[in-house]
Amino acid sequence: MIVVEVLQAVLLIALAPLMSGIVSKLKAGMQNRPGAGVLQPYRDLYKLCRKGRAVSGSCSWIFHAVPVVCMASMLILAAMTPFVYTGVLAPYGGLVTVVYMFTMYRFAMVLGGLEGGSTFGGMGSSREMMMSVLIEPALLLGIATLAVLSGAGTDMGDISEAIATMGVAAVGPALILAACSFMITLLAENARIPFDNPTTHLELTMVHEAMILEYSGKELAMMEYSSMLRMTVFMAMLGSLFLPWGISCTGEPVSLVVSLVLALAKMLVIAFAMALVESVLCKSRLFKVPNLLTVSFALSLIAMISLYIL
Amino acid sequence: MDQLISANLVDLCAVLMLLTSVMAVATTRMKPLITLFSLQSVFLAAEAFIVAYTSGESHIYIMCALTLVLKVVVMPRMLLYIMGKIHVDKEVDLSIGIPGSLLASGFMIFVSYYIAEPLISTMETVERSCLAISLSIILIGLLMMCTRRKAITETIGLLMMENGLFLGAIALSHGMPLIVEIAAFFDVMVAVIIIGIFANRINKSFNSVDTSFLRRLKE
Amino acid sequence: MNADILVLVAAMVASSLLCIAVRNRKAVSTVMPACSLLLLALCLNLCVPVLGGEVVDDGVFWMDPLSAVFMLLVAFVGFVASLYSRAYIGLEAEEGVVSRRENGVYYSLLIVFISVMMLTFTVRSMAVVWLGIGATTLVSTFLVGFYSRDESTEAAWKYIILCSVGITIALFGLTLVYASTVGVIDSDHALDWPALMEHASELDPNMMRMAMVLIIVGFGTKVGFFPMHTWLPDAHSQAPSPISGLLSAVLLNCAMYGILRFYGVSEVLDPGFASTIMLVFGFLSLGAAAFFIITSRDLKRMLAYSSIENMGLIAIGFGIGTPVAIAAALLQMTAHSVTKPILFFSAGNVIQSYGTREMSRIRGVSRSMPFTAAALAVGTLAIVGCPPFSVFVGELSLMLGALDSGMAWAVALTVALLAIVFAGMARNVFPMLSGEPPEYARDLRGFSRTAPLVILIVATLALGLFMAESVSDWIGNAASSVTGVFP
Amino acid sequence: MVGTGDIGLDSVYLIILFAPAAIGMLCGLCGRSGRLPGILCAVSCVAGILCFPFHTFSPGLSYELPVGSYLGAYAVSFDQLGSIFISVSSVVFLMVMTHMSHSGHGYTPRYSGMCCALFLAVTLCMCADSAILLLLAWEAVSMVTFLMARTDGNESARWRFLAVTHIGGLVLMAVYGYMWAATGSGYLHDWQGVGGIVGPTASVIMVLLLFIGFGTKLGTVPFHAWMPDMYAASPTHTTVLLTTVCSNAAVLMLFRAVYAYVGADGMTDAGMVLVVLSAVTALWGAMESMIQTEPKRILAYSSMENMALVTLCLSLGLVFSPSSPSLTALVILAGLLHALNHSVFKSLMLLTVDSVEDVTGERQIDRLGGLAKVLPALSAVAFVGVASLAAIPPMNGFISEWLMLQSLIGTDAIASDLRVAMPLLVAMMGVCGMIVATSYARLFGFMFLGRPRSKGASEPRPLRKGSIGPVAVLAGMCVAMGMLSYPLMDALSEGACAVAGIDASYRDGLSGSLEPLTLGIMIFGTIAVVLVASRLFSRGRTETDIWGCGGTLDERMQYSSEGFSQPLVRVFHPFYGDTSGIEGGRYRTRFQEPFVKYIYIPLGSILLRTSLQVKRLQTGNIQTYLGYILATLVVALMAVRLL
Repeated sequence: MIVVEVLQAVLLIALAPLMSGIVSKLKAGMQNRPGAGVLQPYRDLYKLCRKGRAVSGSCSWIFHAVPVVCMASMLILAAMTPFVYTGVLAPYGGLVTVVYMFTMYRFAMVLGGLEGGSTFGGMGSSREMMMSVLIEPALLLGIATLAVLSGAGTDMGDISEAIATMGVAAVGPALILAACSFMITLLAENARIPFDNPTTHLELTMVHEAMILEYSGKELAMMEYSSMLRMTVFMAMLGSLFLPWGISCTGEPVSLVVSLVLALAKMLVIAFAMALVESVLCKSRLFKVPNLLTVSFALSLIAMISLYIL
Repeated sequence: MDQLISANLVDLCAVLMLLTSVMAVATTRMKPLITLFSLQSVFLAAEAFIVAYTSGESHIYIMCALTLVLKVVVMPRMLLYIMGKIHVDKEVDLSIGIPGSLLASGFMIFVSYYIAEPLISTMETVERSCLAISLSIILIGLLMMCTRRKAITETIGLLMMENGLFLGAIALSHGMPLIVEIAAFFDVMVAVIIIGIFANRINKSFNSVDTSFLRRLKE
Repeated sequence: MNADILVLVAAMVASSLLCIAVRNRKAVSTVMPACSLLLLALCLNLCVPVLGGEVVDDGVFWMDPLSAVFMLLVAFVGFVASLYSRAYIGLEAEEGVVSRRENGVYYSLLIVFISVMMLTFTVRSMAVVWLGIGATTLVSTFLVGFYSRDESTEAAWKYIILCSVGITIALFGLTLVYASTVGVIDSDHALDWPALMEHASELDPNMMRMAMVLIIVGFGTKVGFFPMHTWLPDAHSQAPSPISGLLSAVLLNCAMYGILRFYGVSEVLDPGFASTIMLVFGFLSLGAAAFFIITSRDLKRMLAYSSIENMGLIAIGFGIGTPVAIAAALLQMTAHSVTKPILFFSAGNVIQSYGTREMSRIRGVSRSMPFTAAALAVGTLAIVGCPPFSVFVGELSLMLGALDSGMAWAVALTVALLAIVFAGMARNVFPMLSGEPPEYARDLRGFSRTAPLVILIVATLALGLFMAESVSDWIGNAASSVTGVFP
Repeated sequence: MVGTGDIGLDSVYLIILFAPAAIGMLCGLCGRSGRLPGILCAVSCVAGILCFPFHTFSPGLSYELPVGSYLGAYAVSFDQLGSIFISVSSVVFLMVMTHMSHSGHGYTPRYSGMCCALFLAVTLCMCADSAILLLLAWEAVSMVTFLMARTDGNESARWRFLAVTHIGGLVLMAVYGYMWAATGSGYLHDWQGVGGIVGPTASVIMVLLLFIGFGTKLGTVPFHAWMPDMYAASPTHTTVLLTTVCSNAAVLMLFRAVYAYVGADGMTDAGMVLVVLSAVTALWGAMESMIQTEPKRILAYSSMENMALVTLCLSLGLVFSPSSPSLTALVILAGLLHALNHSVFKSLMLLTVDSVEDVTGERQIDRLGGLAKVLPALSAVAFVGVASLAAIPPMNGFISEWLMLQSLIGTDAIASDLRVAMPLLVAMMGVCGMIVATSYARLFGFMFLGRPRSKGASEPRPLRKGSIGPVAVLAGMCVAMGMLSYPLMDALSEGACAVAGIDASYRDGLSGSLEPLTLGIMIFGTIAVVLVASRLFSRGRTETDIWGCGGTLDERMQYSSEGFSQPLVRVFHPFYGDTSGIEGGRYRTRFQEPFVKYIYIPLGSILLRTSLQVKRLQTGNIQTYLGYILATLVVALMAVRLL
């Protein structure tokens, strides 16, 4: 089944810019703009890769290592996430490791922000860390909820399979609440409105963009790509862990095809939801963000406790 | 003398000693104080004589003689000599007034009787009530030391405590082994000499033997 | 008559006479430590068999392991203090603070003081023990008031008055003990301690109870139990430092010895009575001393409070009253006797160098006098019970003793108070070591300044770290002779 | 010297382990050279490293000194757990010694001698078999670290340290004394199951006191007040040894005392209390570490956090113990492993900080920066260090945190009240982990990244020769203990279970699988692949200035460290109790530790006030004194009469 696992990882990796493009397109549609094509991110990345780099003289090896580490961590995550098939290429350590891989990505990016030596980099890093401190418990609790709900430990494939086989029985307050919490986490983690604006370059509101401000050329491409991949992985996780029905557990060709179609449909739905949120809400003030994140935390806490109480 | 009379005499002497103590507490002049002390010592000697006579223990006679010589003759003279040498005021300073002192000594007597009561009930000797009295004299002596400000009066208080102690020793146990008594007297002597010397030195350094000036060493 | 004791007594008399006879300032300061070394040697010769269990029992004298422990401590600390006096008084004499005559008086009094203390432990009759304790007060008064300063006179005055009152009260207690033996023991031997012990259970219990209260309060005044301790900080702070060390390390023990003998009798007759009183006074002393220490300003006064604290600990040990705890208390006493002089002697060095006892004015000792600073630090750590010094072992075995008899509350209270003591000592002593020394501070060196400290530090370390089987047996023997005639 | 086991090899080993350090200690005290004690200590360290191999080769090594103290003999014995701890601690110790010999501090013979003494004390703590030796060694650890902490201007901190640890030592004395009295034996191997003898209430109290007693050294709130100042002001090598090997010893002793002697039965409630205490400590340590501006203070609070995680694990073990042995084994393993890991990465970080201080002469992170460019090697090892601290896979810090989370998630398997508390603990772990990650990102970022903020940082002296070596070894260990953790975990768990009497494998408690080696290879492989692939797109590269919105930025226009932590400080404002305002033309935020403010200062003033009140008794008036005697006499006589 290794072939399927590899293909699934490759698919995820290849789809990442597309998902980003789809979200942008949907958003544009909702805002009555024509918007760029869904393939625009591919073109952007290609363009960046072909460009030369402008690098500050004060930068050290860390500056160049950061994009590599970011990208590598996201590639590994892509290999860890079940998408169409519950088996994964790199099942090492399960969800807990996934969380720590996200930490690795974030840590590298924060260091990259600090390395720039500008005012913005530090600001972005600082804000990013503040948000992640508040995101982290919700994320961990969401995972713990899944692990307990499915009773299948912390390996993502196992959870996905367990919940898929439980069928409707799994749909309870715990799962729903945890999914909502995860959705908020997804928005926060991926620098979406209302937490951050992925397209802004207005200094005072930047978070994610501020950190990668000093990057250019292929390094910027790597950073951009990793963040697209991060979003895609999150979407895939939401799809295959919280709504895993239809995912292929056996790896038979027919089920794989069904699973692929369903998975893409789920992704589209999630993308639509994201675009909707981004169009309806506006970016909130930085110090309002904790309130929203606390909501996410509370949701996942209730989800977890409801498992024991209900 | 028959048993009853001797018992009465013993009690009488003891009570007289207590009386002198109480009077000493109420005395405000130095010379009468010393006189009271020698009077008390006389009663102590008398007591010793009676007990010695009754019990036939000859060593108590020695004690009696010692008391007469040391406490009735030598000690008061020495105190007067020190007084003369260091020019002590004739007045005795009290830190609490006479009524207060008397009340306190009354309390001490009460306490002594209360404390001694269970002991007395089991005793068979004739001198039972002497225990309470000697304890009162000790406590009153201590009380005197607490209330008097002058070095000499403190010494007299200490000596009165000793008197009470010997009253107890004679009455309760017909005098402890002689060596103890002699030793105790010796100790008292030496103590008085030292106190005398120091009182002298204190006088030199502090211009008065009022010990309440000795308050430099404190926290 | 036991030849060893007679030799010892003869040596005491001879050395006292010798020290009085020698007029030369330098000579007497050498002769006297030599004499006390001789006394130490004779004492060892006498005590070691006794500690092993050979009781000396003849006529006037009686020595069992308990008295041997006390006596050895006196001889040892006495020797060390004499040696240190050579340096301390020697410097004062050189500077003209102490005249030639005073110098002679000092050494004569010192040897008499040591001798009297040692004699106190050799005798059979408790009346004579009482006399000895009284005599130590008299002799040491002159040593406390050695300097003709106002403060010294005041301290000596308070010392003699309060202690005289104390021993008078104790004598009344003795009288009551005597009264309670009427009809039980032949009156000539009524206060002989072996006889008392033998007939302990036949004594009049009511009388003994009252007697015990009087004895503990009376002798307790001299031991330094709170609240009768009031003379102690004054006397310790005003006496010359070698004398302070001696007072704290062994004089207090003398009075404790007086209590202990009757304590043993009372515990046989009326178990739990005397020990409860001891426990109460122990905790009162420990607690009060802890609070006195925290905000002390005067170095030697603080050390005096620390003595009160240690006496409190020892009393707690006797208050617990089990054999383990009594042994622990004796060990603690030994440890205190060996450790406290370190502090007083190094404090003496500091005071002579800085010319003040105010701790806030003493700074930078570790720069100006490194050895003294080290000794002071070691002594402080040792006295508050840091391992590997002997007080640690003493305190730990005390706790073990308390736990053994189920008194966990006592351990909790002790630990809390010891913590306060530690904080207080550390807060006061250690700032003195650091900082910038004033220009007038000089280092004082010399054999007789260093040797006593080294000897004491080695002793406290050795007692703490290693103890040969025989030595622990000695302490065990001494402990068992507290509550019973040995053997 | 004669061993109690077979004579030859065991005795030789013990001599090699202890004798050089003992001789070194004496040399340090008397000698004039600092080198000789250092070398001797290194010899002992090497022997210490070989402890675990030697133990596998010849288990059951024990020895008793022929001369004992009043309170019993001096005996040592080595078990598997102890020898692993000794081995790991010795590696750290050796690296610290090596670094020290190459650092510019010019350590005196005394200091080197102290190192020898510390090695002896710590090793004896870990292998003592008699209570008296254990207590002696434990107090010796405090004493020696206290002496080693001596620097100018450090007095109050080290005295506070000594006072707090001495008080902890007193508490431990009481607890060990209690067990001693209960068993009647001074040998620790006789103490197995003393909890059964003393009864449940006493056991619970003992366990609580043990956590408090060792907590004073490990920095459990509110006993952590000495830590930051002590860490910041002491010589770095003292700090390293204090926070690594000494903490290891404390953890090991705590573990043995709680699990082997008292036993974990019936400790659920006490365990819950301790869990809460540890969690609070961890959070507090993390939060405080984020606002400090001196590297050593940051690391001090981080030690507090890490040690709190260890005690959290050990107290969770108490909760799990009745229902699930395998989970207990797992959580204990997580704790012990974390202690060992911590000693490696914390020493790595502190030594790096020392080098940075040495080359720049700066102690404030706000005056550093840009060192990665001039000191790439140092920045690389430091990066490994912060990665471990921040629990980034596949470093060793990640492994132990992974185990902790696994055990928490596994709680579901047992039916206990903890299940409801578990989500909160998971959340705590999450918050804590991210705050410390923030803190380390800040530490690393402000030391090594950006542009230099002071002259010292822009023109650092060259790194001292040889000082990078030991740090690199430690960095290697961070990676190795991460990637090759299974053998270590197996051995450690076996040893721990033997001590605690748990008959289960920790692997049964795992609810997920982890292959650190594969994961590590995959991570490094992917990075390599990405790196190579990115080379393919090598286009031109132009040197520019940093983008400054059209102007030029000077180095003070970077984000400040205070600003960096500001958002989180605002979020957690109620806990920090910070006050902000304009001071001397600068906007500053001041922090005062609430524990100091609300516990220590009031407590101190209560003591002082009581003391002043008590001192009024000593009036100086002899009549008052006589009055005391009279009153005491009357009261005592009346009391006796009445009772």
